[in-house]
Amino acid sequence: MSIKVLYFASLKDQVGRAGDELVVPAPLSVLELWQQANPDLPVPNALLAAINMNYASLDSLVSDGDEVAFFPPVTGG
Amino acid sequence: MSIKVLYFASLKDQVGRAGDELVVPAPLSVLELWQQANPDLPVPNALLAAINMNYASLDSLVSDGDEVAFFPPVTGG
Amino acid sequence: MTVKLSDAVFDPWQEIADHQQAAGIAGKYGATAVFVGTMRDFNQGDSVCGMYLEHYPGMTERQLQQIVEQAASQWQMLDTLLVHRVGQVEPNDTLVLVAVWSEHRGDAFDASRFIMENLKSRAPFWKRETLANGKQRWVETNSSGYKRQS
Amino acid sequence: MTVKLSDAVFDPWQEIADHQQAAGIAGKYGATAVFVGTMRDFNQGDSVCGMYLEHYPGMTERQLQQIVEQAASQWQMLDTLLVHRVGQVEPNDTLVLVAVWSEHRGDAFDASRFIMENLKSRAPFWKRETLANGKQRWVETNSSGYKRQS
Repeated sequence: MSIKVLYFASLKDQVGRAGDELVVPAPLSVLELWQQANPDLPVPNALLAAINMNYASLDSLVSDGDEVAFFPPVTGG
Repeated sequence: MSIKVLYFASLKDQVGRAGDELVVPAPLSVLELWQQANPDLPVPNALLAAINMNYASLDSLVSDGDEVAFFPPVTGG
Repeated sequence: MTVKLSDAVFDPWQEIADHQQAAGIAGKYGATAVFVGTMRDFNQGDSVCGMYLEHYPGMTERQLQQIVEQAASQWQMLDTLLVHRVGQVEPNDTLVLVAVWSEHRGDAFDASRFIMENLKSRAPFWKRETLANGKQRWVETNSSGYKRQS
Repeated sequence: MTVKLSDAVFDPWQEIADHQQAAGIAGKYGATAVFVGTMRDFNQGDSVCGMYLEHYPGMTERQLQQIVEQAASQWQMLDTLLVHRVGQVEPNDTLVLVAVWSEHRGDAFDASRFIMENLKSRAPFWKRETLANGKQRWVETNSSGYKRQS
């Protein structure tokens, strides 16, 4: 299945890119997606994730065509 | 002793005047002052009083030259 | 810190903008919490077409000042503006404005609400409403802003 | 109910005045509670001379919308305005504006604070500060507005 991955803020700096277009086997969790996309990086502390612009836990399963975003704690306002 | 009395809002309507200049014997409480000034009126429910622009209880004693105000619950804001 | 009474219509947003401009705290405040009370055209089931705001000159200003000082002793405030209308008012007129500037939002939120609740329960103002049918009535009591309205 | 992002400087008091003018609720609201967040020139012990506000286009708007709807399900609100700045900002620029118009003050106070706290903890924005020495750093976490700052 085909997944679009986005990175924001300090995470974007750490991974060195704004996103990935991945083709991955199902079933796959958000955490596994991170590990496949960043095999050489540890899972960050306080990693937040969204699937299709809704917050998702790291053990949520991703589906074909999903947009998955990874980001650090938010600091707006 | 000489006391200036003020009435506000619905209390002013009830007593029919904005204030009194009274000469009264000491010692005298705020409540006794009300009763001397308004012998024919019962003590209103929820009567508030101030001595020299500070809130005072009805059993506070008044002093010569004091300005004593009587008013109903406040409704500003 | 400014506390004042106004016997004429005022624009709360303009008052805040002007005060903020003159306050000399640019770059220092991160949080501004504001409450504006406005006259409604409806109260306790009746249409209201006007209102008279009576106050106790001297005591009213003193009480407002004390309330703001009490807030300042409990929360960090860089500046405060409190304006209360007096005299004859019409629906949609601003009745009261409280603005608090602080470094952090917790202080601004808490202090502005404290000032409003204390003003409502302690500051000597009294409202006399004129109803659509021409009758006048004194508003008898203020409700608490911490409890839900039924 | 209006939720919007702004990539340019805006005057919060003018935004509120304009929105209120157009809202068509004159005479209906008795209470307006407002919070304005402003960029300080100092944070965590350092002088700050600029900041970049990153967001997640699409998700940010959706989260803000959901937060306001959640507030509307808990408190009576006649209207709401929420504006958040994005992009490059300077000290003293407005970062966020939340305004709630209600009949009674308890609703306006509670709803505006709920919206701000949820925005701070849930809306996808990230701040990167530029310090006076030219260094850049990401702000790592927002504090709770319900706890006292040390």
